[in-house]
Amino acid sequence: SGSNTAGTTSEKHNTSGEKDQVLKIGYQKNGPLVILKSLGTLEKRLKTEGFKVEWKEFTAGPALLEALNVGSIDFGRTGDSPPIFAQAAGAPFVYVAAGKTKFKGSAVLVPQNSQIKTLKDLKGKKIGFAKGSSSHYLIVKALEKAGISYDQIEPHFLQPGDGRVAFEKGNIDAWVVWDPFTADTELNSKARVLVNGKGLSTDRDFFLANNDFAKKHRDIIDIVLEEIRESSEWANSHHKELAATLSPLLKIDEKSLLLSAERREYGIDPLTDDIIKEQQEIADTYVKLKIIPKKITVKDVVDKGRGSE
Amino acid sequence: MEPKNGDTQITLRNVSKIYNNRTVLDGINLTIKSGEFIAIVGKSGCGKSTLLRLLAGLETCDEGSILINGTPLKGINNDARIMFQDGRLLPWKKVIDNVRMGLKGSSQQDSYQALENVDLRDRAHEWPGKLSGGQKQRVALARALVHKPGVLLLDEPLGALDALTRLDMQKLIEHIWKENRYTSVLVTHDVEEAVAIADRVILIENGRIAFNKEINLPRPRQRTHPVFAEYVEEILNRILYQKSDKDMHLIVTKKKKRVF
Amino acid sequence: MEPKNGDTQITLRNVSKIYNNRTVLDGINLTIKSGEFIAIVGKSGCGKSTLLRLLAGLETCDEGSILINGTPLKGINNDARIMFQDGRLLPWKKVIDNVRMGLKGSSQQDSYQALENVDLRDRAHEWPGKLSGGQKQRVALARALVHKPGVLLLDEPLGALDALTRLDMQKLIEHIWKENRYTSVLVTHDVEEAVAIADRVILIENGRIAFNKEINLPRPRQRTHPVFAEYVEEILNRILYQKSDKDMHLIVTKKKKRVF
Amino acid sequence: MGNRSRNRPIDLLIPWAIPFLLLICWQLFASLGAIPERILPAPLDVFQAAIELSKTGELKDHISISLGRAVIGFLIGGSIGFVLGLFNGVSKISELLFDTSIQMLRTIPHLALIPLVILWFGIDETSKIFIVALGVLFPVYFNTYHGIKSVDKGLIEMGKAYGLKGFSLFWTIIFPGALSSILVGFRFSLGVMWMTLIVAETISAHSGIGYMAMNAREFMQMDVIVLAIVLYALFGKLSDIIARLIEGKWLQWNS
Amino acid sequence: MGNRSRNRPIDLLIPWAIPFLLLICWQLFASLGAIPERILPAPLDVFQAAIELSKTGELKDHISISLGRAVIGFLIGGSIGFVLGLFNGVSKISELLFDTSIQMLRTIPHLALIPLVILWFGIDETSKIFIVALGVLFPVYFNTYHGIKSVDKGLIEMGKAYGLKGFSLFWTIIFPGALSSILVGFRFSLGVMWMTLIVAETISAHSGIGYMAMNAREFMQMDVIVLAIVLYALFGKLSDIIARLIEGKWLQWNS
Ligand SMILES: Nc1ncnc2c1ncn2[C@@H]1O[C@H](COP(=O)(O)OP(=O)(O)OP(=O)(O)O)[C@@H](O)[C@H]1O
Ligand SMILES: Nc1ncnc2c1ncn2[C@@H]1O[C@H](COP(=O)(O)OP(=O)(O)OP(=O)(O)O)[C@@H](O)[C@H]1O
Ligand SMILES: [Mg+2]
Ligand SMILES: [Mg+2]
Repeated sequence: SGSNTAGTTSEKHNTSGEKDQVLKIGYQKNGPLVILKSLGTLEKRLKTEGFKVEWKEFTAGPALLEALNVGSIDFGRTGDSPPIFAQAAGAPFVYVAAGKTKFKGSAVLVPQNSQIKTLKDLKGKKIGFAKGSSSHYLIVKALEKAGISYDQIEPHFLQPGDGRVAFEKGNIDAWVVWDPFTADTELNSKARVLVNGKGLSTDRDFFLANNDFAKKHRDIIDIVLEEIRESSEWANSHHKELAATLSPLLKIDEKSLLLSAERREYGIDPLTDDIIKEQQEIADTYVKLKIIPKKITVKDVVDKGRGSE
Repeated sequence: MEPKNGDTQITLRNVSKIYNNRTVLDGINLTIKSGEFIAIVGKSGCGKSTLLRLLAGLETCDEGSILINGTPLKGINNDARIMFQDGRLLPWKKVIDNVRMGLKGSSQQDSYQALENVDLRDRAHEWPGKLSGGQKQRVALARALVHKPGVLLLDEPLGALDALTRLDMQKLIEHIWKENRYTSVLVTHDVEEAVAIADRVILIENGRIAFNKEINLPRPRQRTHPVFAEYVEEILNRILYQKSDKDMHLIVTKKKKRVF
Repeated sequence: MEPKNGDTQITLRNVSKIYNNRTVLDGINLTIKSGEFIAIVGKSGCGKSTLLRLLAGLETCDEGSILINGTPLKGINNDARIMFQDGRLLPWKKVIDNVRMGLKGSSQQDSYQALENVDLRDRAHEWPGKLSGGQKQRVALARALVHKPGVLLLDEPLGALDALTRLDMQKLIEHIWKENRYTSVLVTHDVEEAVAIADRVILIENGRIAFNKEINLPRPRQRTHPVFAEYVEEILNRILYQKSDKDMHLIVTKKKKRVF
Repeated sequence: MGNRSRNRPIDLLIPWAIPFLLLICWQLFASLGAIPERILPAPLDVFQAAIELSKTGELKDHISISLGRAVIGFLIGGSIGFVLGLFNGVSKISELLFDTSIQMLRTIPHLALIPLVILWFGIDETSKIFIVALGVLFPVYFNTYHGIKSVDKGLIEMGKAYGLKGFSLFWTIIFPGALSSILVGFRFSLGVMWMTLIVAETISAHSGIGYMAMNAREFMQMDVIVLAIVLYALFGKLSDIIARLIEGKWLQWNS
Repeated sequence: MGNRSRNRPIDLLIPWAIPFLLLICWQLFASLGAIPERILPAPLDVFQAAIELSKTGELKDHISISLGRAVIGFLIGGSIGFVLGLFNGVSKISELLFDTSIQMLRTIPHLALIPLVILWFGIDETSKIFIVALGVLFPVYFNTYHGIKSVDKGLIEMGKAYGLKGFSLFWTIIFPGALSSILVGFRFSLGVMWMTLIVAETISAHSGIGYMAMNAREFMQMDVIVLAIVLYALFGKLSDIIARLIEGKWLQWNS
């Protein structure tokens, strides 16, 4: 796909001497990169390579990819769906690594005293989720498993914050969302997990890089991935500390964060064929649902050197 | 409230009006009998318009009070209609609608007749903005006259009119007043006009009533009548050569500073 | 461009002005000599203001042309200053700033002197909105006179003034004209005023010049002079009792319809 | 302004010169490859997208649903804004009581209000209409209020002196005097009406051009985004034409 | 309006009666448990949140960063809007050429523009300032244009007849005549300035009250959302006070 736009900033800096090079990383507040950011180890590592790190915060995956598309950032992480849309739109990026599965934290929630006991009861109900998010895929899979067609529910597209209000107000009968929102809702809002992602979706993160940057600075990306791996190890072994660091950032109580940390493993997986196949399945589902207009091949945008690792 | 005709007596008791330390009216005492026609003359800026605005209830007295048939006036004087010095036609209403404005249940005919009276029947359906200065003034006059108020207040209604039209309008005002006998106050700079129409001519000077002249002439008044000319001369002299020494002094010193 | 004084001759050649099918001026031919003082009289709505606006270049002739020293006038007449019938003071400028408006490099003193001349020196720093009708008119007059234009156009400059102030202002206008000798056109309803100031009095009737009277009186003119009274009477009679039979007829038929 | 110039056909065309020129340049640059299609699609591509969306009837649905929301929201918000502006313009007490509160509410972005709107009105049509109404309310309020405040005091005084009171005073003098300003508010709010729809249609919407735009943004369909922008622009012009027609009719005396 | 009434101390208090009453009711209902705290926190909780955010200096940072963006955007957008309004108000040709284009641009929601804005200006400060400037531009343009159009024709004529031309005509007559309307645009755009910030600060921001609000919305921190709303309201009032002071100074003749 199109690679005619340069990773503007970094390229500019390339020509003007090593010292000035900048790595722009897009992150979301509730992702693994925020851990790396708060540990501050990456900056130290890259300084020796003559790179400065600029962290750019995004509220949502699509917004992050928007920036990746025009070359405003070089590297970032999102959930599983945004890269599919971006590929459909022809954005110049590559997958460089996958995160660990986090299906335990993604769930279909219903109020504690709800009449909905099984997936089958979702028929005809109002279900809230963010359009084109991992939750969207999860609910499609869940309905598939229960033998309900997508037309038999009443979907309501809501971003997590709005969905929470609608859920608590009873405007929707069920809500599909991811951690730490799941944990927070479970613990604080009398919600019950109807089903989580187990057996339905692996719900991985993906690490993405600008096409040109990935080609030019293979070594830098290696360093970043390594740092992510290390920070993930720290996170996996320091749940309490992690919750304490994130709590003021996300303004979510430590209990919920602890719960979500405990049912999730941080880390990096190489882009194996299985993972790529999973991702392809998601893409095909979106084609079927007419969320993206044409079929795409995920393999095309996997960073070649890494895909076979 | 239907205005009552010809039975409104106005009494000003020690009325003063002060604008930012400038005493414009200074203890005016005056009784206007029911159905009387009064003309007010005086130098530019002496407080004639202010007096009319007080009578219409558009300003409040700073001292003293105005009694309408014995009751003190508070707020707008609903029984009065005032023709403003600056016309104040509504630019967004056609001429005829300006005349009709505020008329209750009155027939169309009345307002067309009023326009006819001021010779502007054929301009009824034009915008006021397209009229000449004198035409605007006549529309405002028609608007004031079409109401049948208890008190009619006219602030230089004929200032922008030529001699011929002016005579016609004077006759019109007198005629309508005779028919309805409302208490009327006319501010004018034309002493002849004052003598031709009014029962009494009042001169305001330094915020006070300096001169108060009853006109004892039969109506319709003939301008050629020798007594008419006498009245005019007397009043004009009083205005032009102010009797008070203090004023005389003031004027002389002021004039010294002028270039001519 | 510095206005040139006293050397502007104006020629109107067959000038017509039509507003929506209403012919207001109908083939006017007139020459105003350089430095001449002309007074224009006529019935309300006869086209006096329109004529002045044409001379100022604020309207364009529908037919004919206006020549200033032989060159046809196009657009605004930069050499002329007009005093509008409706004053047109800027409400957001203090009185003195209104007078000063448009003066280039002229000293403060000039505009204060102009205010002094119209007896309003002490109101220099007030808003125009706080002035009485006649005071506003005098400010507008001061503003027109403080410029030294080639052509001075005055549209009823004294309509809202009392007899005394009016005399003063007439003297002022004449005085300043004498000093600067600009070509002047004065629209007025007061025939005495016209005769007192003007070299020539012109009557407009039915869109044409119906009457054109040279006033051969020495200046300063004495109102008590018997010839003065003769002039006034002649012009007044011409206005009041229009000679043309056609007009006579019109007026009579119109009057029939009136209520009085 | 006014009718005279509008009759000259050239004057009807000139205003479109700039949009048209831009369009041509844009197409030219795109055809020459100076603007990568992925980032900013060429006008013809946008046109193509429009045709495709029209074929399926999708575009018509989006527009008609948005139009419904827009009009209802406009009517509600416009009426409230007008009435508030009127009361605060006419009555000192009302002004003292309410003006500060309204000035405070005005600054609150709709995006920040969404959680509260969902809380109060749920996720259905009501909340969408509420947001449009809220957006429309303020410009109408503001210009009505200001228009009434700046009506010539002399004319109001005259009206009172001629026995006009209450409604007749309002209808004869205050309203016509304020009308030109009120119509400015009306014109402005017609634009705001379309603008707020996009926020409104982020609340669990399945259709509407705001939804279309935000959906396209999420899926990075630049052609649809640009199409939405073009649609908004056309709606803007349309609203403006309507507003000007009304102005032309009501403000004849001023021409 | 005007100075007379502003001197009475009671008149300074009355406008706050309604916001204050609402506050008390809200606190009351919340204390009584009628409003679940998770959904709509009580005023005291919001106050608490404010205190906490102030302690860390976070709130001050958010506000000062937003203020910087707001002011720069306002200056740029306001100037452009003013100049455009001025030219289109004064010159027929300019009006014919540009007015339609501006009316069309006006309706385009900023949210829909974000992809293009990122394309043109990246994700840094420039793009945020651009959006604020764009938001401020239109009300200023609109009211300037309308104000100039509705200046008394008689006064302009008078000015021309007295030899005023070009700049001096503008400065002496057109500008003061349009000023009251221009100030309305100014007031309105001060509100819009804050409103658009929230959209601007959805573009990769780390700070600013718009960011604070949207971040809180994402994580459903209702107390912070409400705090942001209250801040917006206070800013709105503050802007209004500034605008009114300027109005009071410049429009003295009108009081
Ligand atoms: N803009 C206009 N549009 C249409 N008709 C107009 C316009 N201006 C003036 N008229 C008409 O032209 C005629 C002459 O008007 P003009 O103002 O010149 O009269 P005038 O002689 O100055 O009268 P007055 O003594 O009352 O001021 C009037 O009948 C008036 O209604
Ligand atoms: N609203 C006001 N504020 C301050 N001063 C005012 C106000 N209205 C009138 N004045 C002053 O009061 C005095 C009397 O004004 P008024 O209008 O009554 O005069 P007038 O006798 O009608 O004069 P004219 O014949 O010139 O119309 C004037 O000096 C005027 O400047
Ligand atoms: Mg007066
Ligand atoms: Mg005239």
